[in-house]
Amino acid sequence: MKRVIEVEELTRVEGHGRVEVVIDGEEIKDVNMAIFEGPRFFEAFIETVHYEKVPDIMRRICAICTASHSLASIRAIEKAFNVKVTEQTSLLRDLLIHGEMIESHALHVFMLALPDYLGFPDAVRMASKYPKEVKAALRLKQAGNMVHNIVSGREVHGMNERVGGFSTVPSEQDLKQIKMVMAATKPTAELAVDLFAKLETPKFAESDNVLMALDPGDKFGFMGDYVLVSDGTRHPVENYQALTNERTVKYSHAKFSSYKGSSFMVGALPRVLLNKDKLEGTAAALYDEHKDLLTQNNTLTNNLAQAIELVHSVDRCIEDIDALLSNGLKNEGLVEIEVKANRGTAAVEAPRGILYHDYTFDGEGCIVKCNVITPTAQNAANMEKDYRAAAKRLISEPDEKLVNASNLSLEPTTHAYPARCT
Amino acid sequence: MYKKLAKTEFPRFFEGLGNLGKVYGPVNIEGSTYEFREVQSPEEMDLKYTRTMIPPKKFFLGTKETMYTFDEEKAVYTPAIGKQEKTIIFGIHACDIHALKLLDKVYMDELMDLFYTMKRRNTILIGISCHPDEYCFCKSMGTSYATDGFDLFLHELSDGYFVRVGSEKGHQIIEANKPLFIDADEKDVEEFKMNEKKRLEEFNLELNVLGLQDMLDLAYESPVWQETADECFGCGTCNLTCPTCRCYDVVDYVGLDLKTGERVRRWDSCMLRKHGLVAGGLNFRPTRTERLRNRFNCKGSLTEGMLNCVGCGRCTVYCPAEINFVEVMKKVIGEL
Amino acid sequence: MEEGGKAALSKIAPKELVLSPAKIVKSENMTEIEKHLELEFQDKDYAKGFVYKPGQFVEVSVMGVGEAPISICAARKNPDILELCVRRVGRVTNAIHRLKVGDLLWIRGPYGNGFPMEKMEGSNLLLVGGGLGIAPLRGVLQHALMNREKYGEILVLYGIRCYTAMLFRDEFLHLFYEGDKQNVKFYLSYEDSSDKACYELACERSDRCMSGVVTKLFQLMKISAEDTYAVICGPPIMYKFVVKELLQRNFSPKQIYMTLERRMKCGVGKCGHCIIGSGSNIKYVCKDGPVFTYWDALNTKGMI
Amino acid sequence: MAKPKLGIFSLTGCGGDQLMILNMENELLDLLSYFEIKDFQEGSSYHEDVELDIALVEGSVSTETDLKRLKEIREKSKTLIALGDCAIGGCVQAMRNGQMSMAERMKKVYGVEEDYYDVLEPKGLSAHVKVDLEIPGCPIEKTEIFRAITSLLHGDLPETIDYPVCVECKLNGYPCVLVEKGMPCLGPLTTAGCDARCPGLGLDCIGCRGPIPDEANAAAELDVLLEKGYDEKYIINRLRFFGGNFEDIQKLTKKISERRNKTEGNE
Ligand SMILES: Cc1cc2nc3c(=O)[nH]c(=O)nc-3n(C[C@H](O)[C@H](O)[C@H](O)COP(=O)(O)OP(=O)(O)OC[C@H]3O[C@@H](n4cnc5c(N)ncnc54)[C@H](O)[C@@H]3O)c2cc1C
Ligand code: SF4
Ligand code: SF4
Ligand code: SF4
Repeated sequence: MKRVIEVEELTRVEGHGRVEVVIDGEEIKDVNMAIFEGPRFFEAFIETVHYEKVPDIMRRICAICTASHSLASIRAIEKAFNVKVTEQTSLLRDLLIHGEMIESHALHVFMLALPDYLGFPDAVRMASKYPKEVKAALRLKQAGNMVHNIVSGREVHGMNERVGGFSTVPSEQDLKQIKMVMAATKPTAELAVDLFAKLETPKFAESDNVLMALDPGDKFGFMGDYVLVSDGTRHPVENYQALTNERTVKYSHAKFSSYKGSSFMVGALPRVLLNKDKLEGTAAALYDEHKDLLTQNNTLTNNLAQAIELVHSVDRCIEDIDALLSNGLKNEGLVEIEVKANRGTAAVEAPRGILYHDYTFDGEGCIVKCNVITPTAQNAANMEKDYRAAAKRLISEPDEKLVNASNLSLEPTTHAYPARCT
Repeated sequence: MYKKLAKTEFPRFFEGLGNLGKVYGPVNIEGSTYEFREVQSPEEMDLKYTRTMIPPKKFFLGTKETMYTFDEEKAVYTPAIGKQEKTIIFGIHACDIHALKLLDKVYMDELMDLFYTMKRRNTILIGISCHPDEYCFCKSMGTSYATDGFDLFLHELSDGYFVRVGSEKGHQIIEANKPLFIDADEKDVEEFKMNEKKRLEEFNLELNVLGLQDMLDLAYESPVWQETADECFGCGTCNLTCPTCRCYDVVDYVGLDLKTGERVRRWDSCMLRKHGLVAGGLNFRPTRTERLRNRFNCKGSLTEGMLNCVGCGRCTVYCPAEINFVEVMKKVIGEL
Repeated sequence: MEEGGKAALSKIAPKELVLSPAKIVKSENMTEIEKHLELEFQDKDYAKGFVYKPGQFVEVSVMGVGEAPISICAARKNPDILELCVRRVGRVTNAIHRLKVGDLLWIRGPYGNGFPMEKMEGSNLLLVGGGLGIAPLRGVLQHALMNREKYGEILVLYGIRCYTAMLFRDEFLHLFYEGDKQNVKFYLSYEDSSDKACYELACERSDRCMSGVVTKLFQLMKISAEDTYAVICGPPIMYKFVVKELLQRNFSPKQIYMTLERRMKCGVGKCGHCIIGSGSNIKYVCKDGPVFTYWDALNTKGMI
Repeated sequence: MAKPKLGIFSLTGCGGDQLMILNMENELLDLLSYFEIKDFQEGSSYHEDVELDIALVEGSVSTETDLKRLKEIREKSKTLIALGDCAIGGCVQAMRNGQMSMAERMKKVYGVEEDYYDVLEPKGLSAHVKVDLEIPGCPIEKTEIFRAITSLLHGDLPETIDYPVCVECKLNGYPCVLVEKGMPCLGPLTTAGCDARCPGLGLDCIGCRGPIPDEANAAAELDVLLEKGYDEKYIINRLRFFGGNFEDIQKLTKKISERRNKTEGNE
């Protein structure tokens, strides 16, 4: 008997996706995960645009990781033109990306993933039973947004971070306020770790995972020029094409990636597992406490990894601000830029994983060629693999609950990875 | 009444003003953009400024100000008159003083506007002498010198300020700071006169306003409006930076509880499309051409005997399309 | 604010600018889009001081929505009561329509110059109204009827689209039939020639009612321009045509009064929206008008 | 009184407008409590296919699937509100409309033929269905969506803004970056409502709230920027970032490329 389990529209994800599992008797015939978010062709229309405005367009690829796109774009341009930014700029950028991580993870962990486990369709309805927790989560999310607002100019598609620096330096007072709010909401981040450590993580989506994450240098972080792979190799980001091997599939608008012929995973879990030694303070302690729960092959433990990153990012925001304040804020303006015909590639860890921007410019500083590889494209094949594993479990252990609500197994799988970034 | 304030005494005089209220003075923001901002010390100000981008009308007719708060449950509108702060505007130019005199007529004479009046009454105006740049044409508008409408007026001398007292309030300030002021002697008066004479010669830009109203009337169908409107953005900058423009819009906002809220007024501009729009979609000035013509006609007209333009040059300086007010008027008159 | 402050405030605030609550005591749907409201001032002292003439208007506030200028549509009979006729066209007017008897509106005014009722005493009156324009003219009519001896013959020309669009239907039909007893001639024109009810009226009184635009009614009536004042209110395009008819009948520009509409926020000559004219003839419709003579229109570009 | 039924939908875009709703951390729970939420793809798995009082739709119509969904939403909704630039003028993905065919775009990005996917030239909602209210922005502003929702709950549509960013620059007293620094600011053409964020940070407005319909004087902007030394290609690209679907800007592009072809032909 042929059966099709289909989730028409994945919800509580950014963007549109659909999963279709075709089962014939005991056998899984086909698993298709389609991202049918309409394609927007950024790589095509950005051609001829002057570098200065490129990040302004490219950050609009995705709202939830707008700062990641922005910074990947800016860093690719700076690499092409050999721009060195000041320490203050680096610190502000670091602050921004941690802010984004907080905003995005808080949204994701509490509002998108948690309702699955507690049996609610959404956080608003969850709030009727857990008002305190939901409000605390919103405040944590707001703390992340506050960083966006102050450093970048607004919550989504900010504009203040530029090629060569920041247009306007935030005021001391504003930074102090972020610091205060971060300190106040840290317990909520810790609560996230606690919650996901206590929740029983289903094992139905377990299968081999290849992991990839950026090498952040000495400290756990989200920017770097090398990619670490769980097979022990390390590659410069410029080699991203060999790492990702994008291909087009007919049923999905997102491209699918593979590494040495296999699917791979990017995101919080790969980051935490590949860079665990670089975690510090509370985050390091929490990692040690729960490290047995974080298993490379169970994608669903990604939520716990996100929670640990939340704690880390809250601490790092405070640290960055302390460094900024002790150096004294200066109105530095933007670094002078000399354009030349050249190519630049950069990667940033977006909340969902590695994000590559690769540009080639002409002598006037206008784009000749552009390539962007998003975490979703990299994860898409891996998600299919997980869905396949989940579906298999579904057939072999016909748990009533699982069968009745086919969603139940597919949803957490989805929310382990929040899709998006086509 | 005339007095003299020595340069050396100026800092003390300025400090003393702080006791009377919040002091606002011209501060350089960027390039040629100045603004009246709260200042603690004379060093923060640039008293040689030409003009602020936003005119002093902002102190009395807030750019965005709450007029009333309302509460549906209690069924009341409460006028939003907060604590009235004493304000000193330091370093206002003659043209802006004239503009305020005009606004005072509109807002305080007939059916006095409460919000404007309360703030205006709590304000001390201290004028300062200035030099024209290539955009100033206040001389032509008869507003390059103020004989009243201020409390004190400082004219720069080589070693201090020649001070004119314009009101009782001004007189009180002098009295309170008696030791700082001396009587102006003959030399000072001579210098003051000389400076004023020299200043008049510095004006390069002139506009003949005799019969301007008829000229505007006769130019009603002139192609100049269309030509100018083709270049114009209809952005409203000219109105918003004009010290005599006073159009405002009113909007009500309701809060999260859907029961309380506020009625806000904010500056409006006759260059904006909605200015003449009424319900049902009829617009009495649907095109930019008509709106532009209306603006020039309004500026060229008289309000209780005063021209609605004081020649400060702001609308030309800050127009992103570089539309030149005097040039357009000269085209209207037929001089260009 | 402390009490003392409030007291001081009420002393310096002109009463015309105070928002005064008024309760809806009667609300009648006259047509699909027009409502007749009777409001009762809650503050009796305020009501006592609220003296107005036909042609003046008030600013009406609906809490949480906004404010709109509305003509007073009746003569001042009972000082506590204010009559308005509101057409539903936008935010505020829609909100007014949603309100019920017992709800509150806030009023300030009265504003504008109004019609020169005293100056017109001793003369005949020719009222020409189109659509909602009849609302302010109703005040003139009522005033003249209340002071019947002071005015000569009263001619009313009222143009409507169709029968169901007729405002104050009972009142006006009464005048249509019985007006002559008070020396009032009431004429009616209707634009929708297929309207049955109007057609019947036209058959019944072909001397008083015909199909077409309001200017057609001039064919039916006789009038001498000498000692007659014409008073016009209607949609903007109506003015030119009515004026043309009047000029043909030797009305002088100063014998023709009309009331205008413009965007307004303050109603008292400050917010600037209702400005019209050019050169030295710049006017604020709210405070220099809304009633103007045709002479003003000749001198003020863009007035009609 | 029964709570109004609300649906929040998204078509092709970045998801930023729904996210802005989720970003109203302080008001979100209170605001949504006034409604029965029947659909909120980004925030909830709850879904009920019923008649809606209000549908908020973000994203552009860029695929046949989008179009189909939009028509379904329109069908079942009393009031349809377009959220954000994508839903109004197509936003950045409409940048090359009229300049680059869909086939070219497919070839460039996916290396595939035109009919591989069901793509359409990106358009706003009103190109396909009747829209009751448009709330501009990329992304929308919280204050604006807040005011829209409270107004709707109060029973009427909110005030709409059709004046340019320059107004807000002035109300805030921000120095004009065009006048002071010669930056290529699009503020004079762009629908205000953002409180002049970019000039407030010393940046030139890139027009992210879209040109003011039927009012933006693009030709004047071209002249002003040419005079300031920017070249035509630069200016046109810039006008197109958020204005690809606007008639005046398309006309201007055409005029310029024709002129260029002519002079090149003459050479
Ligand atoms: C002197 C005068 C007398 C009037 N008398 C009546 C009357 O008796 N009955 C009646 O139904 N209508 C009358 N109107 C028209 C009425 O004021 C408008 O229909 C009303 O303001 C529309 O407001 P709104 O909020 O419903 O519409 P929206 O289109 O939502 O308008 C928003 C705002 O714009 C302004 N505005 C819009 N249209 C007008 C307008 N025509 N005139 C002035 N301001 C406007 C108002 O401030 C209004 O609140 C009169 C107008 C004037 C100027
Ligand atoms: S400032 Fe210049 S461009 Fe703007 S409306 Fe005025 S004249 Fe037009
Ligand atoms: S900076 Fe831009 S938006 Fe602001 S006033 Fe100048 S041109 Fe207008
Ligand atoms: S200033 Fe322009 S680009 Fe910046 S937020 Fe506002 S509309 Fe968008």
